[in-house]
Amino acid sequence: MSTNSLARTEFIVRTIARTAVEKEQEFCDLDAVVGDGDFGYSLARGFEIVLQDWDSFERTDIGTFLQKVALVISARIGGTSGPIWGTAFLRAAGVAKGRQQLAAADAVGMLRAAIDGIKVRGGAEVGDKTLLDALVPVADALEQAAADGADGAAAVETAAKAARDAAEATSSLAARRGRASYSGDRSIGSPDAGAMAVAIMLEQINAGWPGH
Amino acid sequence: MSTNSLARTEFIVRTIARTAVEKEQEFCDLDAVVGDGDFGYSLARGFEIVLQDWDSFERTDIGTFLQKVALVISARIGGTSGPIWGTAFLRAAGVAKGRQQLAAADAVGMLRAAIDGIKVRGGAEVGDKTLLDALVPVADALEQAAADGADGAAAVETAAKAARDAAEATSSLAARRGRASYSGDRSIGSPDAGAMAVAIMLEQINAGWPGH
Amino acid sequence: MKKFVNDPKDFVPEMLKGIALANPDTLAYVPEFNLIMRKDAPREDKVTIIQGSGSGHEPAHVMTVGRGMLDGACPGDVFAAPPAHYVYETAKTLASPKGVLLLVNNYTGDKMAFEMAQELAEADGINVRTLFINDDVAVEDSTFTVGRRGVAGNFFVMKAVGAAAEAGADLDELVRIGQKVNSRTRTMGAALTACTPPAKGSPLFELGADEIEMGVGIHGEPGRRRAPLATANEIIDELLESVVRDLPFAAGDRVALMINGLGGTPVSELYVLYGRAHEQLAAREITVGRSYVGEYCTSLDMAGASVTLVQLDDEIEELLAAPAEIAARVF
Amino acid sequence: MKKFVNDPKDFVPEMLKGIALANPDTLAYVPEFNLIMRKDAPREDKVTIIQGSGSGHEPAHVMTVGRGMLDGACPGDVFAAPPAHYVYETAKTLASPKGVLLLVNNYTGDKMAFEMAQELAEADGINVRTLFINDDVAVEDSTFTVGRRGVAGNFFVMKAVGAAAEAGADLDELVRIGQKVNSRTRTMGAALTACTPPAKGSPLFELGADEIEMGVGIHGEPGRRRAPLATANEIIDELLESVVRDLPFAAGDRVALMINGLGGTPVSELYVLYGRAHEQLAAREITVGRSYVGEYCTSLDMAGASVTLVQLDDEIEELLAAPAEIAARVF
Ligand SMILES: Nc1ncnc2c1ncn2[C@@H]1O[C@H](COP(=O)(O)OP(=O)(O)O)[C@@H](O)[C@H]1O
Ligand SMILES: Nc1ncnc2c1ncn2[C@@H]1O[C@H](COP(=O)(O)OP(=O)(O)O)[C@@H](O)[C@H]1O
Ligand SMILES: [Mg+2]
Ligand SMILES: [Mg+2]
Ligand SMILES: [Mg+2]
Ligand SMILES: [Mg+2]
Repeated sequence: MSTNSLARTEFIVRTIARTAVEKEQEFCDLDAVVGDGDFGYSLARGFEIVLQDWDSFERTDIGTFLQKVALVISARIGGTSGPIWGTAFLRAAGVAKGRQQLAAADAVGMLRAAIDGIKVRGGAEVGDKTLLDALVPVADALEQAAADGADGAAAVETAAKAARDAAEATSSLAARRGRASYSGDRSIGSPDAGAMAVAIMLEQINAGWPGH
Repeated sequence: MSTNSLARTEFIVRTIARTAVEKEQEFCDLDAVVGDGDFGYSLARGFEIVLQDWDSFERTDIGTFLQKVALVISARIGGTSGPIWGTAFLRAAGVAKGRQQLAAADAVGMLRAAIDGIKVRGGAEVGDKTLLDALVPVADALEQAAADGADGAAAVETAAKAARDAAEATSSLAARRGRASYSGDRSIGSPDAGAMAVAIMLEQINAGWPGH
Repeated sequence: MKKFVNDPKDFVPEMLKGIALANPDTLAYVPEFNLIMRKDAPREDKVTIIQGSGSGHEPAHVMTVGRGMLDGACPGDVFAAPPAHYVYETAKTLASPKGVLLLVNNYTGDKMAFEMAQELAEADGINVRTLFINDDVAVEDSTFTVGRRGVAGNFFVMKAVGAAAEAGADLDELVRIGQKVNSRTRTMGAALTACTPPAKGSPLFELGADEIEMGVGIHGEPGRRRAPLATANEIIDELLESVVRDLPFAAGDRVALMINGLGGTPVSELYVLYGRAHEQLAAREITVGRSYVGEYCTSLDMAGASVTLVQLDDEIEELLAAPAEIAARVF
Repeated sequence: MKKFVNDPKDFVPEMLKGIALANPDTLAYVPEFNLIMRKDAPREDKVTIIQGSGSGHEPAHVMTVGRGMLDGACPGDVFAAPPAHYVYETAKTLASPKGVLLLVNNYTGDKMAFEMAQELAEADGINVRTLFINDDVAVEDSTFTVGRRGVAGNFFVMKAVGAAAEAGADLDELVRIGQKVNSRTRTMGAALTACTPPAKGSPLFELGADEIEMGVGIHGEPGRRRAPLATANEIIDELLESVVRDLPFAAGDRVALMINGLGGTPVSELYVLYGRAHEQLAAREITVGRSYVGEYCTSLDMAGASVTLVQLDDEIEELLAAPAEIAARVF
């Protein structure tokens, strides 16, 4: 069973942040189809500060590190994404509080906590065409991989595939939360921007994973 | 030598009025090149009232008739054209005051009076790229025709040709009066809207002239 | 993109700086959290009123800070709710012993940011109440949607609670008044063109040369239907009919009537719409007690307009008539 | 054409009707000559102030009728001076024993109409004076042109003489004040897009996607040059430089600074321009005493803006600061 050190957490967070900054335009375009086209812009304005302040974050334990990242996200990202992503990181930080090492099960627990936080914060459920529709399949895939005794690299690869499939499947859904919900049935036919971002970030994590 | 009765004056005024109404769009387009595109609109709003009120104008003599027309023009046409055309008709009316019949020389006198009125009102001279650049050649042509003893039909035909040539020649001038003057040298290359209107009106008068 | 813009990332801060420079006697600017505030806020004898929301709706809300309206506005970027942190810092900076009222247009992002800010501020011992505004009749309310949007009608809530707060009303009273005004206010808008956010640089949605969007949201969200381009009278009649039916407004009612421009429509056209709406209301025996024609809540450079009706009573009419001094003025 | 318009021929009368309906207590509408007038005009104790000009520049001038500004405005159709007859009838209707002041933006059509009207009114024994406004620095004055145009700076002349008239100044005094303000006022504008007159139905001139017109007139007349699209700072810097150089304005001056929207530009962008202009003036040691940001004199739906500077002295500043009550208000 693989363990997640602070270094591994840093790698994951940095990959998420870099992807948000590099794919700003692509994420905006995804949001423009039925949303208001600012999703990439909002994410990038927060995650570029995460990268900029990277060395200054306290790293006494994994939870503290994630909490510092969560604060930057909450403070700097506007729109729907600020509270959603900020809450997600904060809840994950809570699970990792005081920990120096994390088992695969802990990683799943952190993701589940993040998902619950998102649900409480935004009132959305799976099927409402939000990033939850990609995150929940990722959590399921990681849990299954842990149960199967897969190593980290294998687990991440399955998770990335699950995220991509699930994100693309949101095309068939009608949005019921967020700005896209005003489009009603007009939102059917294009994938959710948030879910696609989750898939692309997981693919980047998978691509950079040590041992690939 | 031909004589101009009230009936002939009515024919000329009605042709001018009808042309203004029918060619509204064309006159606007001419004004849009370097002006503000409302010349046809302004003329039509006045001359349509002239046609509408046609039967009500007092006709004790030619001067009175023209004066009533001039009042409608002044009252209903805005922009530069209201004062210019109103003054022109008023001055022509002054020359025809109390008259039941007009000789060819009288017609030339009326046109010269109208031209003088326009010059005083707007401060323009020949060569400033205004309707004066068509009107003065028309007056010259009519005067020459009268001196040559030409009949009305022949005189009008020469006048129409002179107007057309002169109007088209305004293309080479830079506007120095009216809204087009702000374009400076940019106004070179397209004819003046007012001069073109004069030419088109004279062509219509020529086309409808009894005996053609 | 044909706009007066430098680096799009600086668009909102540069606008806010301009507002502060143009109103040196009355307003202050706190760049750290996009805050435009009254220079004399917070005041001990007056509940503090704060509104956030995304930018791009000016004069709402940064230009409606001043005596008789808001104490502060802390907008997010264009069409993005402010980070919760901005709202929290604003509430802390402007906290009054009489409490803080947060006005929030009902959108997912704004709602979450203001709820988080309220939690954080309450943890600091600040007395905070939040009021949601949702006057847009274009969106059907149901458990499967996020509910109706707050649009131009938010002006009336701001104006009424602003006047009451100035007169010394306490927080409970302001919540009562705000809820009452909101419950009697209805709006619907139509877009003739799409708007172009500076950071995007191209129109936010596609609208054909002969198409309009009936019921558009103030961020360009779709409304009830795409319709063929129609005359001014046809468009305003449909908007007014939707608004009147919704409350419903009825013969004998006295109302405030607002024709709000969405940013790219000249005020001349707004008065054409106003005249027709006024006459149509008269035909229904609805009396216009107060009239509002101009830009109150825009959608960047979108050509379009919305119509708002408020069912007046003596209390509301008096609050709307009270004086206010804000940056959105002409002399 | 994407506009709120019915029959284009009814555009101006429908707008005027809307203005009257929205301001029933203060304004009256006389359809026969497009007149919007104060209900209490003419007054025996006050010089009457009238402005005409074409429509399409709203709020100028029909929405600036009211206490402290105009007594009446009798516009022509869109971008067309009113018929002389409208001005004459307006002068007769509003004639005061203290006299009538006609404010005229310096355009060929307006000049002729007001001169004819003055002749006619004087023949009726009315004491009439005419004041020409020509603040646009884009046009070089010479004997071969019709001279400089009156643009957004006309607001300051209206405001100053309006305040002075309200305070009882006589006709000579108003002419002196108006000439002084005009002589100290300079404006230049830039167009990002062309405007579309309702009757024409298509843009009045061609402007490429990457082109702007520097020095544009308020009817879309060409200015100094076609320039490539530039940043907000580059555009306002060039406009400001032209304006400052012209008078010239110099270190130590105290000025009113106006950023005027041409109709299609949102107020958010105007404040971006304002902030930059204010800072650039400060760098030249020119102090902004009064600020004006919004729409004062538009060109239908044109996207663009103009910058106006007025060299203040105590007299002008006091007149500009005096109260006024006009239709162009937000509450
Ligand atoms: N209520 C919600 N709960 C969870 N996620 C949501 C919710 N509403 C929207 N989202 C996600 O947020 C994304 C849009 O984010 P963003 O562009 O920042 O929002 P907005 O511009 O509408 O404020 C959507 O693609 C969706 O994945
Ligand atoms: N000062 C002037 N004197 C005589 N004619 C003029 C003068 N200025 C303009 N014109 C004529 O008027 C025409 C434009 O008329 P119109 O469109 O009504 O004017 P505007 O829209 O500029 O007020 C020009 O084509 C020109 O022939
Ligand atoms: Mg978005
Ligand atoms: Mg014209
Ligand atoms: Mg947004
Ligand atoms: Mg014109």
